[in-house]
Amino acid sequence: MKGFDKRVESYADALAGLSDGMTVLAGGFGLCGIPENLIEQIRVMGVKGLTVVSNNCGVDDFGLGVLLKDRQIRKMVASYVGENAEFERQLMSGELEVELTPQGTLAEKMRAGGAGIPAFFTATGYGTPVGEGKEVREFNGRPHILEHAITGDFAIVKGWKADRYGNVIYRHTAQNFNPCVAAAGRITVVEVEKIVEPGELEPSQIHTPGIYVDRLIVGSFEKRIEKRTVRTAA
Amino acid sequence: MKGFDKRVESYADALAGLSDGMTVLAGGFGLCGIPENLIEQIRVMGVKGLTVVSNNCGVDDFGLGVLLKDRQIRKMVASYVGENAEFERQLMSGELEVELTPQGTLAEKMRAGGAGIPAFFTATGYGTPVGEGKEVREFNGRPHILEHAITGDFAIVKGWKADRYGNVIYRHTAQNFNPCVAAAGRITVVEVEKIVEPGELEPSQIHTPGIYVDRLIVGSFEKRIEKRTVRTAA
Amino acid sequence: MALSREQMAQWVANELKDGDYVNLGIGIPTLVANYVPPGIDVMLQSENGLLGMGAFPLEQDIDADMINAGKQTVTARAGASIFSSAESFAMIRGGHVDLTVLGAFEVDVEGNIASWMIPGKLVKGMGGAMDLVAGADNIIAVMTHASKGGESKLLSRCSLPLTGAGCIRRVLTDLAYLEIEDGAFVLKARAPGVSVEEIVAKTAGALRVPDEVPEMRF
Amino acid sequence: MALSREQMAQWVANELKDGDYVNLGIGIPTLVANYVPPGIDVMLQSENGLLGMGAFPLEQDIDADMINAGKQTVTARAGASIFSSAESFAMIRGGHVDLTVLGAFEVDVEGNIASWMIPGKLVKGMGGAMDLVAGADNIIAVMTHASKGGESKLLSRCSLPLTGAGCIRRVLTDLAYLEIEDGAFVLKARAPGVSVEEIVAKTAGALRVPDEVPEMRF
Repeated sequence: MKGFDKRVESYADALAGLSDGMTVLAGGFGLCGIPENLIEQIRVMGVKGLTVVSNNCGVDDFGLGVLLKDRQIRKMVASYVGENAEFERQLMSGELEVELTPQGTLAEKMRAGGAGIPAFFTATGYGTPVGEGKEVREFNGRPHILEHAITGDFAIVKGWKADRYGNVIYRHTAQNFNPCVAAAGRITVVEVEKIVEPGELEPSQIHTPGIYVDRLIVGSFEKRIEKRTVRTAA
Repeated sequence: MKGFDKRVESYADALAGLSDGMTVLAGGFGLCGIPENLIEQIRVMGVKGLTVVSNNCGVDDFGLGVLLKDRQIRKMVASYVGENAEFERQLMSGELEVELTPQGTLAEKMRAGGAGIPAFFTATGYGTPVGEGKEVREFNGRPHILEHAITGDFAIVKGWKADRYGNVIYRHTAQNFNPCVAAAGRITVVEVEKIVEPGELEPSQIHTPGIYVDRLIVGSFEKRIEKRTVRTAA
Repeated sequence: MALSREQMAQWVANELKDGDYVNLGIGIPTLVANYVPPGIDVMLQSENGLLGMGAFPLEQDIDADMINAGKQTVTARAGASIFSSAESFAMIRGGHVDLTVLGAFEVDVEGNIASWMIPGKLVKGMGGAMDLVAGADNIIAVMTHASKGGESKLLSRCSLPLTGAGCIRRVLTDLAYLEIEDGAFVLKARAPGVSVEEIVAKTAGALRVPDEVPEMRF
Repeated sequence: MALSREQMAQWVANELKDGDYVNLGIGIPTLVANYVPPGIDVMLQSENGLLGMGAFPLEQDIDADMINAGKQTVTARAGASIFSSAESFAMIRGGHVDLTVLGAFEVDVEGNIASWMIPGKLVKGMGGAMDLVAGADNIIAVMTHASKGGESKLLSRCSLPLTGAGCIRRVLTDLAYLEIEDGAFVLKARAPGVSVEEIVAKTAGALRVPDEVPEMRF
């Protein structure tokens, strides 16, 4: 009886079934809280033609940027894609399709995908290029646009601690998009820094309940810092 | 400088400004996690003609039931209103207007109200009395109905611990509707069992961030149990 | 002979798969938890915000802040998580719950279900039932096949206000297990000692009877 | 003389009220945090999921898991909370943030703002700007009044793709503070030593000039 033990043996097992043309949702904000090793595994697998939904697209040599370099991504859905020269090149050359989505709308689209809400109205993006071609309706005297949910074939998530049941907590601002992504994957794969014993996580303090998690693995993380800003002791 | 100190001195202060005809959102599920003392304060104030949005309506002599008895409630929006004889009487006699709303739709309507989503589509209630008169649209081959957000003039919430900044955590299943309600009030009032020192609550473990909370007070709670079920030691 | 409440629960329990997340409604569905087969672990979802409902507490462990959707005092099992009502129904509405078992007054050949309201009688509300039937992919409606007066509850069209439209594909009654396909009930199994003729007589909606209708075993 | 970046930040800081939750965009808005007046406490919201952004960390306290929306390493102050992106934008979209300060390329008399895209130049994305302008009740757009070539950025109609429509009512430039009312900019204050004539000359959109236009003080 495996029951609710979500642990898998290897990164190959973690992403078994991922194939060309699939949609992958990825957690993280900039390089913070990104599923580093799952991204690397996608690189190793060499799957192509992916649609990737993630707030950002990494940097040239780290995070999702490595999948761009290997031309594994056909389409990117993101709110901000700076800090990436290869990205620029592929976008300008038309090799890469990009759907820019406001950050909050992106988070809400995935939250809706996980929550079985197929579409919702938001004021965000009305009157802008984002609103073009979308249904407009007035609520409380203000125009809103209709936005649709996003779900993915795979969701790749970076957690801090988890138990074998797949209950996950995130550390500090490495939480960001991860819980939204976790809920919206058909197959949700979480990599964490540490797997703790059942009972160690207080039930009411779990960020992502195990029901959303299909596979769980422990990794080690570089956690690259994009902008190192410090103060000096006063 | 009061800054972010949300504490008020008395229950009178906590509900100052609540007046006849207002909409009040109340947390709790059955009698679990209900804002007992804030409800009692509404009774004491004697405001009338309230619209109350709450999953349940208490029992005859406890919780929101006491406001029914005093005929302070004009309209009730809830998913389940059993266990209450006075409720039955007023409903049958037409004294009380009731808008029955599916439990998940009720939670989502308040979540939407707090999140600035004016309306969303859901499959829940399609083809039932709940769906009557509502816009129907098909998504993924399945009919959905359009549901609108709920917000309130006041939200009354029961938390466990809070800090003076209004950051709140809930205990066990006394969480239930409380975070949804807290986010959807124009004025959100939280009563808790304990106010802890700043820094005692881990930032990433806070259920309701202080930005949603306007007033905070410590109360003592009866915590009546509706259905006492036990097992005997094996 | 018609199935007892316990046998109905036992039959449903045999449908459970290891690792299933399950929501059990009030009544017979609740009893299912008592018959989970050995070697199978399931996690019970309680829509007030508890995934991993455990046993009732010992007297000394009763906690007013730990209840289930039936408002009974309960405990949380290993691996449990607790969350808001919005999150709980995100889980349900989003189709993450593998199996929902709930009672019904009527079901019909279109997969409609009526389970919450009898006009003229007092209406207490639908609670989470409408969300559950709209959200779970896999629902088993558990009910008596006919009223005490012998009137069928398996209809060509529900007469009571619906809980959900077109969402039921599996029905367990005290007489039979049926699936709904292409506008008809399909008789898949019968209760021990119950004849196909009795089931046919007590099924008002279109019914397809295969050549072989196995008898349930307990 | 035109305001310096620091003076612009300082002016905005004086608009802060004790207990405000504030979102500061990249650039000059970020500097506002340095000029919060004494006796005033504000809580900074960073849209990646941090309410209560503190100072930059000491070298030895740098933590890759603690960043702000500009991807800078930061700390959390007393009273901070940390949450998901969905929750963060629920807060923003739901109008719970009291004040949003952000840069702009152009604003116009209808309250439209363009701040994220210059066609022909590489588009890096709108990030959270569209959500912020649509969500906050109170927004201050901070910008230079005219381009280096002298072309006004306060227009009758934005020429660049919009970030938000009809959402800006307050604009601080290096020359003036203006409010947008009934399809016109209203000149509320001018930078020290800047003449009304210069502001008129550099404002392309309809401009109403009251009899008295106070000079800002620093």
